Amino acid sequence: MEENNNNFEPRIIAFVCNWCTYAGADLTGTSRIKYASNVEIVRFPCTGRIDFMLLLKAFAGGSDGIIISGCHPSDCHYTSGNFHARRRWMVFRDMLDFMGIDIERIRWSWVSAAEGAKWADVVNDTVDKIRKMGPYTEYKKAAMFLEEEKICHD
Amino acid sequence: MTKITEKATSLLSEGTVKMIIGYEMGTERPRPLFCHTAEECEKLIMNAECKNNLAVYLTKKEIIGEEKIAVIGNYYVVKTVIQLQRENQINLDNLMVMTADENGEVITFTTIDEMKEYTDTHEPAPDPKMVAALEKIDKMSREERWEYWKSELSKCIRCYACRAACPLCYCNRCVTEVNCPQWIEPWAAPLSNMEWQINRVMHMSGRCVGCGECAAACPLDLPIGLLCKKMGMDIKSTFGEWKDGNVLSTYNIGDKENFIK
Amino acid sequence: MWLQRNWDCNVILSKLIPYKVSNIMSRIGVFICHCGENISATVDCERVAKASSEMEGVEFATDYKYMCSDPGQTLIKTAIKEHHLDGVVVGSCSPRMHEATFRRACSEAGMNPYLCEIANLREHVSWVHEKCEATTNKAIEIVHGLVEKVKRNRPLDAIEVPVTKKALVIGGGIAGIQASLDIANCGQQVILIEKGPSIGGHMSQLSETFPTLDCSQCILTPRMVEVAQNPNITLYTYAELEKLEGFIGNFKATIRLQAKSVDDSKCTGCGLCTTKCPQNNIPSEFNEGLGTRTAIFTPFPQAVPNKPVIDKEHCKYYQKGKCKVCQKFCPTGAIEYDKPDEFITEDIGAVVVTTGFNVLKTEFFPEYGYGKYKDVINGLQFERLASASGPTLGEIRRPSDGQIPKKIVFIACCGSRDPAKGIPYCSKICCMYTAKHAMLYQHKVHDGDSTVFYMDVRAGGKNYEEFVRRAVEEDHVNYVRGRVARVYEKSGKLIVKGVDTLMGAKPVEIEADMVVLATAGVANKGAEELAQRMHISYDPYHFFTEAHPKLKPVETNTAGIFLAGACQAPKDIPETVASASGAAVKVVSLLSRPTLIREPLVAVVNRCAPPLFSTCVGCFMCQTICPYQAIEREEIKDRKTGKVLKVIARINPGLCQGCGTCVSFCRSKSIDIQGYTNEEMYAEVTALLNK
Amino acid sequence: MEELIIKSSDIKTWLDQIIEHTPRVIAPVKQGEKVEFKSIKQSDDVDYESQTTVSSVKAAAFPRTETLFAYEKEGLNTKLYDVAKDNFVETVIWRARPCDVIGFKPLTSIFNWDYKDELYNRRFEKIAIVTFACNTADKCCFCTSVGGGPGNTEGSDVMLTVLDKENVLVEVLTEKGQKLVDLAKDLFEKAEQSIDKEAVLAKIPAKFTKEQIYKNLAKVFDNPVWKAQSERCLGCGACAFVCPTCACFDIQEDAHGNHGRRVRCWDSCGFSLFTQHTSGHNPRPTQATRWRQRIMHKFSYMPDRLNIYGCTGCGRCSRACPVDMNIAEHLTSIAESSHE
Repeated sequence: MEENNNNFEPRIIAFVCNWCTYAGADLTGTSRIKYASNVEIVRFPCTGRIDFMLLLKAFAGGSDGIIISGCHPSDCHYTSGNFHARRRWMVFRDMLDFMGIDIERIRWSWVSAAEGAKWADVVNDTVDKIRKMGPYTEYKKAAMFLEEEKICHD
Repeated sequence: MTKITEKATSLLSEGTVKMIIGYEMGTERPRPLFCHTAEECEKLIMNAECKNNLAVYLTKKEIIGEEKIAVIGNYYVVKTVIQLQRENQINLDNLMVMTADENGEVITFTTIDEMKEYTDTHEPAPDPKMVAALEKIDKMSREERWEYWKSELSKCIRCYACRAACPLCYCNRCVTEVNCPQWIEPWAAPLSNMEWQINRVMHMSGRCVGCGECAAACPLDLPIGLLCKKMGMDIKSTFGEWKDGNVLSTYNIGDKENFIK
Repeated sequence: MWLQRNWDCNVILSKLIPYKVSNIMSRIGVFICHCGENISATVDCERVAKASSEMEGVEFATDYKYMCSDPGQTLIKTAIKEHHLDGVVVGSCSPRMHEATFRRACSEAGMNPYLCEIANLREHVSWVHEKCEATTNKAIEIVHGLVEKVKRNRPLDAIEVPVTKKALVIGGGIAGIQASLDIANCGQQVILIEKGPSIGGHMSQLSETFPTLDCSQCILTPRMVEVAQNPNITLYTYAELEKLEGFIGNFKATIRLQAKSVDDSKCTGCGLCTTKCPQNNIPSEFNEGLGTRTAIFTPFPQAVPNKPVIDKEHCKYYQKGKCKVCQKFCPTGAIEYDKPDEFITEDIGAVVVTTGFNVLKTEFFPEYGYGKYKDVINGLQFERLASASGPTLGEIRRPSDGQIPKKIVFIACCGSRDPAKGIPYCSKICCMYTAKHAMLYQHKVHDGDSTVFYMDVRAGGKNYEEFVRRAVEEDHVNYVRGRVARVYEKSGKLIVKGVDTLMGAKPVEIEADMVVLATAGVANKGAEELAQRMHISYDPYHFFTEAHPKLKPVETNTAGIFLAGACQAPKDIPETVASASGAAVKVVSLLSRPTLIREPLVAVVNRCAPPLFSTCVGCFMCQTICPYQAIEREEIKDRKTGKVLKVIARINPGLCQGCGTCVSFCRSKSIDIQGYTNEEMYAEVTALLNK
Repeated sequence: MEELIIKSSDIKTWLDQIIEHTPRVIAPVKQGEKVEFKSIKQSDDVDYESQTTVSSVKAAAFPRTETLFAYEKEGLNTKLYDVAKDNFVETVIWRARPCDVIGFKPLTSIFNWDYKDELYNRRFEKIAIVTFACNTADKCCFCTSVGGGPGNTEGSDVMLTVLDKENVLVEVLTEKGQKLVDLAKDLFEKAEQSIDKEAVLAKIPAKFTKEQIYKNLAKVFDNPVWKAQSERCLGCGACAFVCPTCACFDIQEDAHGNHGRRVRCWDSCGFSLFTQHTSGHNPRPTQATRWRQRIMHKFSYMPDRLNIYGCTGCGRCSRACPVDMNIAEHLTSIAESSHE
């Protein structure tokens, strides 16, 4: 389990909407554009559906980085899901940053169904960046608390 | 007889209301008081030390019952009533909202607009201690902030006094009580404590009236009030003044999105 | 080992307990497709299948060359039956490709189709990664995530919604007429409402139509009569949509019937009243202000219905309380002054919006003197001048002095394609009608001289380019490529100052007798409010937006509401009619079904035992988040006393489109969305990270 | 056993010795405005000013969250792991208060009532307690009303009483205590025969007796007094979590795919969910019934079943309560009532 920083391969979870980014990533495939395999895609109906807690669960579960992507503004299949999501992320990001959670590890993006190449770029960029940042151990460590049991209240 | 007592006594004896929620002096500081009879009104007080946000009781059916009641609360009680009304949680036909000015004169509100006008013009000055604490955190690096919050929130025993004292945490079932899936681990541990606070603050975003009762209720004095305060400031600077109280269920096509690349 | 180190556990209670969970909890089948070599060339499909078989809850796992082929589907069906599977994960191409195929296969084998999930191993793995161990590992992890999700999937039943077999068409222009007739001719009921006193729309104002130059009214009026006579069509003129509630198949429309002050049932349409009305100097809307009408009027002789209405704004009686001339002369006593507006509600299954467009008016072009000079007119006004039924009976005469203009200038793109004017789009119809206008002018004024200033001539369409060429070559219309800077009057002439860019931006000055502006086509006034009333979306120019610009050109984002004609964007007649027929087909196919079957991927507010009833507290903050107004209030009442015990949110499954924004917004997690439940998504995300 | 005297200036040296020889020393530490028990690494960290800590010291033997066992799946087999109980370390609790220490008695009774709770017992047997008698008390203290007192030695291994600025009385009460004293023998000298420590202790007049409460509780189960007393109660768990005798816990699953563990964590009868059934029925549907349970449990059910009272009079619940539910005040009214 000990990560060796020299050849560290980040694990990244991508939260994407069904109509734009998932389809965009399909297009990346049909266009046979290669990208880093560190990312795993979870399909949601809309970015508005993505619960902020899922992001934290991904970090706690061992994800080193997160990609969130959906339809460009005004392109939402459901008219306004991405607008609501955007606003939620604005508040959430500020909150996380204030609490010292590393928001640089979360990549927000709009990738349309036509932007297969952009999807590959987003993934490659993020993987490069997270690879440089190293594993996100502090969050995972906080998830392990037994050491805390040995003492009383600290 | 103080004016509050006078007013309360007449309301009860005339049968205008069934109960009055106000403040009385407690062991060390004022505490909530429930007056059912005119005699109990003798104990009613109102001063700067009356901090409890009495609006927390207005969503408790078992306390307020079905009949008309009155609440004599502080500034934040009035502000909370406005928000509770927006959120369909209270029936203003069955509720009299009052406060008192520094001379002990009772101010009675009959409409939400009156309350809005009052809250708009009487906002208390921000607590300098809190401002200083926020400035201190702002100066920290991200890693320092993480360590700070981790160590502070590790102390949390998850008694949920912050939730219980918050008048806007009125859910029948809190997200911490959902176990399919277990969004937030219900036991006290550094990460689950942090996640609980993140949830609490996210759920308060745009709704929080800033009474600071969450922090005041914390038996361990954890700086959780800073989280709400900071969130409130961020929302104010991004979305403007506290107006509709529902920042997260509305949007603006022009919301800034410089973080989305 | 890892547990020991991290969690301070060191005594192994029992060394190894053989404990096969799969037999107890779930029986999932995993099917890995090679897709020929598309997947197997980079992913070790056998290893994926083997690893899957060891996942908790997986009863059966295999790989096969082509899962989507008949034998592949049979393999799945057989496995479902033989192994009593209660969930299936197919590792194959994108779910956008074959999800429906595999779900159908599962359904045919007796399994609920929503217990089948697709792991995208082709578009998201084999086609985008190199062949290596990490790629296969990724495939295994994706399958694992979906195995955990599918374990929590619940069987779902398609939603059935009843359908009211009646359509509402809003707007009685050619689009509305066409859509109404097409729907009615398929045997369905139609309610057609028109804001004005007659149907016909802009097309009834046109003189002749491009590219055939046949008379507009001659082809339109028979259709208008057909509408009036069709037993399946109920026509309400002078009527507007007040409110639209409900959802696809089950709308409730409230229609305001503006008081006409004339009882249609008594009026014979003799027209005597219109000849007697003393208020006879009102600019006629039908003639675009170039003619006049009376206060009690029918807009044009062939109007349908051909019965007058009183324009209250101009009627002497309504304004001053004295007159009643029409009532005096009416032989049937049809005039009724005191009747108020009426409201009717109709149950509707589908709506077609055909509210049309307008052209930009005067104030917009101060540089061209429109509004200042009587002889600077717009295209629609020219149509009236050229029309045999128009104020000049088809002769081209100047509005100012009735003289026949000898020199005429047409200016194309007035406003259109001009971001500075706020209209960056092309109005599409102007090039063609300007050519037509020039041609008509040349036909009527043989010694006339016509010039067209244009930016580009856009004549895409059947016989369109030929039509423009004819104007230039046969009718000798002078086409000048360039913009006009100014139009001003000088000694009775309109001086048109422009440039000819094909001659090296040479200044051109023409002393014209008349100037016709091809002003931009714009959305109708009030389009925005109407869209909001119906909860359909519109673009920045207030044209209504279609659900998909290519593949759903007549649908809106609100199911059951369709669009046709120029309310979407400027369109010419053939295009308008085509879209109207298209929308009509959509409506008919909707109304011809006994019930509507919808995917059950909708949000649901939880319910539980009393005294809680639901964990929803009824804050209704989710209402503003729903793009479909699908969140309603539901009162939970005491069965005996009828007392309201709790008010909670309810999501109308007919309206919900399943975006799930409310789900992640709800603080108490009282809303969940079928097919993407909190439990399912949580399990998938955590499983991706925990092998 | 033995009464000794130590100079107050030598206490630090003694504690240093204890810290050096004990893997874990827990003592009150000031954090911001509040004082809490913490594991300390140096004697300077100890706070000697405070009356009591916010939380009781029960967490030393009954942590707020602890693992019961863990499991791991390997292929189709599952491995179970027990908690490494042998790794529980020797612990000294320093500057506990008599009301803290006496709390371990009811806790031990609860954890050995029908089931011997090994985790608690194994942790508790490793604990030695150095108590400081109370020279002062605050408005919330009422130990004397429930049978305790500012100098009560029950449960302590060593009790220290500050006699004056220089001298501190050391009562060595158990063998464990003797061992602690032996770590720095030279610092202690024999005390004179007649030291009256009561003279320096805080004076806390008794407001009622626990027997009175027990007697009266038998008559008030359906009395409106519970509603009246609990009206302002917010239903949080602060009182239970800081209480030295509250032992209710919840058992939870910490599952992570192929591995996980079962976890025990504190719970509180003040939460409405505490007694909520799956059916939706809640036998304690209101805060009044939950408040009644809290009082009844401590003053009626525990004496009945375990022959011990569940309150040490430390007053922590009253100090922690966000709405000043002063338990002594409420108990006094029950004791004084004649609800016949």
